[in-house]
Amino acid sequence: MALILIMEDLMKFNFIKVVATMASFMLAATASADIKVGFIGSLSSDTGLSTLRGAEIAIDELNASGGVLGHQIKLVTADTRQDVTEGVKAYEYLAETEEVDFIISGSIDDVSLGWLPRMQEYQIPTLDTWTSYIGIIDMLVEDYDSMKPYFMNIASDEALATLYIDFGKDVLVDQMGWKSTVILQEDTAFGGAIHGLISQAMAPVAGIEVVETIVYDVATVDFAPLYSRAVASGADFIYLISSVNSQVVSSQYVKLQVPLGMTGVNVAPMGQDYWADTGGMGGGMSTLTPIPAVGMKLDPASQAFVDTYQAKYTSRPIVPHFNGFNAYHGLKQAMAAAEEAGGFNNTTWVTAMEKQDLILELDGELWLRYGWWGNDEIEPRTGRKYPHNLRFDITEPFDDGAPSMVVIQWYEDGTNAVVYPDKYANGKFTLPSWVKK
Amino acid sequence: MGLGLRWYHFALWAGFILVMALMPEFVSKGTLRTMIFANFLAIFAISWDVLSGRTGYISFGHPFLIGIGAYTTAILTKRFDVPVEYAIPAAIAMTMVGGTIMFLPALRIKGSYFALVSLAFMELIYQLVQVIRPDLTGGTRGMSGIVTLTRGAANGYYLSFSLMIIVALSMWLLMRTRLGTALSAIAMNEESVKGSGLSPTKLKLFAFMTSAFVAGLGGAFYVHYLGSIAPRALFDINFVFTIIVATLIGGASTIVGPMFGAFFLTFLLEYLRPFLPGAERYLIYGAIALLLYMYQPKGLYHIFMSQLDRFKKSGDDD
Amino acid sequence: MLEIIIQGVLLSGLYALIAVGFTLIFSVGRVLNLAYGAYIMVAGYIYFYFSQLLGLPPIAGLLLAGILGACMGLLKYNLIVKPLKADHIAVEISTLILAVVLQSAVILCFGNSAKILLPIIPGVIHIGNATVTYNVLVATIASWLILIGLYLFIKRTHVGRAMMAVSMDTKGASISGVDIDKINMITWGISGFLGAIAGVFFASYTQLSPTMWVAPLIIAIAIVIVGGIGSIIGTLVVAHIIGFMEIISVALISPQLRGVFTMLLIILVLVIRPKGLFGREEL
Amino acid sequence: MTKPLSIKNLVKNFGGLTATDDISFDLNEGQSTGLIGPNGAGKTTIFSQIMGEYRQTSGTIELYGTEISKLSTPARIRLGVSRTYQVPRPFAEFTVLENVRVGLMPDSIWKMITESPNVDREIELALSVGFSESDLRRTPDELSMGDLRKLEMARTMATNPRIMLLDEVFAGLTVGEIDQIAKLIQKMRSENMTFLIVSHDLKALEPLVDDAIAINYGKVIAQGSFASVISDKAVRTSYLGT
Repeated sequence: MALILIMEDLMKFNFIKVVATMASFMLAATASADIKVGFIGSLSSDTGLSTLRGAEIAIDELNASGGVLGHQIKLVTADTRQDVTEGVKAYEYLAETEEVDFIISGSIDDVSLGWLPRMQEYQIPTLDTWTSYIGIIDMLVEDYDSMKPYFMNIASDEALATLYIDFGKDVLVDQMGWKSTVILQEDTAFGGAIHGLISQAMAPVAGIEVVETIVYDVATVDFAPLYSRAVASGADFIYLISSVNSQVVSSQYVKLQVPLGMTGVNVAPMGQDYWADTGGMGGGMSTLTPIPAVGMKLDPASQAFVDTYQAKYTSRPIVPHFNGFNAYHGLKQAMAAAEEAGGFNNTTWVTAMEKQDLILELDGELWLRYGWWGNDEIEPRTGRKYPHNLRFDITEPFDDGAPSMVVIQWYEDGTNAVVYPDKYANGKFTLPSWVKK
Repeated sequence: MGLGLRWYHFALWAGFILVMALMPEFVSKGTLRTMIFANFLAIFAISWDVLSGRTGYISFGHPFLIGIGAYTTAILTKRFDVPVEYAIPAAIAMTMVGGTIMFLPALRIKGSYFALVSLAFMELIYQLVQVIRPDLTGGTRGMSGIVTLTRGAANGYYLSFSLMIIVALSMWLLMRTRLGTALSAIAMNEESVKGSGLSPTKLKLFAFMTSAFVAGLGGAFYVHYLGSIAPRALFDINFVFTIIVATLIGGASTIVGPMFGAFFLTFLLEYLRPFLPGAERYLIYGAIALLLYMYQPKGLYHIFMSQLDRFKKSGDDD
Repeated sequence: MLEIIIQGVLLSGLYALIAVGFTLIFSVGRVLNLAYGAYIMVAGYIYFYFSQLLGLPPIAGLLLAGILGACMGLLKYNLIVKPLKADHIAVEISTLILAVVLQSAVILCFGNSAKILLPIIPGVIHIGNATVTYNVLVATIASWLILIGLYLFIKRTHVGRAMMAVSMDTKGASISGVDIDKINMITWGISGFLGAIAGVFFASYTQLSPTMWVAPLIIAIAIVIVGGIGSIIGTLVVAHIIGFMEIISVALISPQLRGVFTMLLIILVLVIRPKGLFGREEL
Repeated sequence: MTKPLSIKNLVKNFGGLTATDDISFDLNEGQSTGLIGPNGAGKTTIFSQIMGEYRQTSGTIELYGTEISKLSTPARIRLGVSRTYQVPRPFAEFTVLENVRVGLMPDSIWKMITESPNVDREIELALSVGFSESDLRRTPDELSMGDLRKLEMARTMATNPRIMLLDEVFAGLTVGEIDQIAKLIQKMRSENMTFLIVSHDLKALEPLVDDAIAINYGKVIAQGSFASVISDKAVRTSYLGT
């Protein structure tokens, strides 16, 4: 008997607490009837901040012109720390605590892959602006129904690689006269994926022989032995694939004055802050980059976005990365789709989103395009489908869409320019001064 | 069995289970999701505590064990289509093999040295997972699209809570037997345990096996909850940090302590999120953990119990 | 072959410098300072702030980093180690927490993205096939000078001998009138200073990033464990074993397995010879 | 009739140092023997070898006719030998009763889990070495040196030995406490316990032993009745300094 009384006492005590907690949550949930947009990404990385700020500016502009569906838009953020588990928690937080209507993501590949099962579960419209992993587009091809709220408005890996092989043929082989390469690849998922695409296509199509592949650990401190090994391989140039510690790889290349040309996929030089980050130890570096890239001329709408950005934010990144543009334009498209569909219901919204098509012109020519591949449309050169992937164009004269990527180069004086393809080029591909031609 | 059980033990546990079981009725889904992570963290913390809190063999590499469990079941279900009901027991068995490997150095070394070897184990498996058979482990990217056992916050909550409470209750009962006393005795003076006629090797092996069992169980269900696995998120010094701090903040060498610590830390982190979305959160979180630990290394459980004692003493002058 | 030797010597010199401050604390205070890697990181950022952002001369930046590093060491000793005295495990755990806190603090102040320190002295020389930057050369020479200086300090000065006495037998030293607390303070100060200098060189070798503290910590742990507690000679020898192992694995075997050999070495040595290859020598 | 303990040609080298050098002696059932010698003579090393804490370099040790050199310490304890330590080694965070409980445990995980602690026996043992009821819940940091030695005795007795090796049981004790321990030893002698006792306090030792063995530099220098050993010339010069 005493036991029951005590239990009742305990229960009463806990009930009060539970009720209090419950009340506070209900208050939080019902406080506003705004449209809620959730940001998922790393709040302390340049990529994460680019997406976040792109979204913030788009939301400011939309709110100033009356919001969407008659409501103001509110942005909530969830930090992933570029950690897969934190990413899952962040997605759950946005979905279940904040109950957002739409999610915009500046997540890296692995983090997106981590939360994708949650996206499939909640069916919240989600726009990815950074990850370009083709495997996610494959998931859409295989299982459209559960993946359909997902959109990726950056050209996926394979399209990047295809155009890049053209660069190899047009510039590296025809212009530079290079015939063989040594691949220096970081041991990450990203590195593995790019390596697969380059090594299988580079040799047959562009006619460049891969002499050796050196895979290195991302915690590598000293690159001197790696560069020695690359030079010893006898190849004409180094093909670098680096994302995690690419400042180190680049700056050691400069510090050691490695006597061999180097190009490739190198993530750090894709941002305008690269020069400051390396303290100037980054000249001569070139890389493939999604667009709009540093050094690239911009259409008026995108230029206006950059101007607003620079007026609003003083901290790094000083210029948004490509995903900042994707977030800015993409979020506006997502809200326009919601307006057309009358909300974020995943069938009608998805249909409306699929129809969004923004063509940005410069000097009367198509310059950038934010549109989608049709669900059953086959891209002629790669021969495959790209549902919910950005509509890119990988053949000159790029009149159906923007190119999937451009190649940019940093010069030793700290300036940068696009060097490929010709339509977008405003500089030339050159070797650093210490490399003998 | 001489567990020294009293009626209020049953009452407290029953009350706790009842309140927790009713939780989905009262709190939001988001809070439930947070509780799921707290439940898993509690399982990991209990596993760590059985080994390190009890016997004093501090493991800085506990994700080594958790990761073996998680990877085994992930590989079996994803690559070989083994049903979960076989994959999870296999994962637990593999984790116990891993526990045996980790136990071998404990035959010869202890203290800081053992802690460092366990850290080396974690670093080693972190590097090996990426290099050896990436077609199976998914290499650096890890794996996603692993079968999940539940859908929805409430179901995930019930599953994780059931697991946690089963682990907690059985460990609680086990540690109330003389075995618990013997394991604690190892931390105090291994030589005297031997001098009392008990084989420390046998006891340590048991502690490692139990810890590995719980870690494997937790790791396996965790990966089937997350649906994805990546080496960088798992074999990470920050993960070690969370497990150890949860145990110590709550109170090592108790069962309620690690449970409480896990909930405290998880909720601290989640409740800071709306106010401090970025890196500040981890600064505050770490600073609170450090201050609490410096103030009372024995943890919140100890603070609570000593307050209770003082209250009792002033009450009946005993 | 020549380049392997050159690169091995250079990297090993840096590793020895990284490990020596950690060794000091382990032998005198008998605790593992798991925040040691965080010293290295914070010192790198301090140097970056003063010399690269504010434009002070490199030598001033280096000194400031060293002084602040010594202050961090003293603070840590007084605020964390002393209150938790006897309990080694508690010190290890709290220094681990501190490392994570410092990591968050750095992210907060400088962001997540990696930064490159300018070489303290720019330029390169070519020796055979190997290219050596003056920066690395200076780091290695400085590391050797510091190690020799430290060795002489411990052997020749009164304070150094007192440190040695404490490292061999705390109780004995205390009975013979050594002020243990003072010696500990000095040791933590010196260790902080050395860690900071090592941090600047390490960062100028690689990069600055909020997670960079794990790698040097593991190197320091490996060297101290394999070398045996508190032997400067042992530290130097093992730094070369590990440095050369890394260079050889990168140049000849597989760059991916760089860290695997180091971990295997730690485990093997601890299991087979728990006292380290060089046992417990004098400091 | 096998001897409880029979040591033959025991040698232990530590590096270049020979700690015990060809030591041989037997103990008889129910006999109490003093083991005397100056500091560093090798007394404690003999204990450690009997218990298996050090493995002897050569020689044999038999317990009731069983050669035990290859057995672990717990296995030797199961055969009926147990020791105390010169510096008591209690479990620092346990109460007196819990300390005794560890000694009483069977070396079987299954039995530890399934069987209840025998609290009555724990109390009986603790009281028998002279603890009072109020001491039972104290922890070692609240105990005097004398209490710690009593605790050491109780935990040793808890392993149910037939041979007890006592190492400096009187060091640091008050006269009253010495008396108490002596009475306890006498009581156990009357119950046919075999003792091997190391003590510097010869006066306290004398009434407790039948025989004595004197060692120096790891060698037996005299053996026989207590009186004959302490009057031996070699013993007097090496040990008593006269």
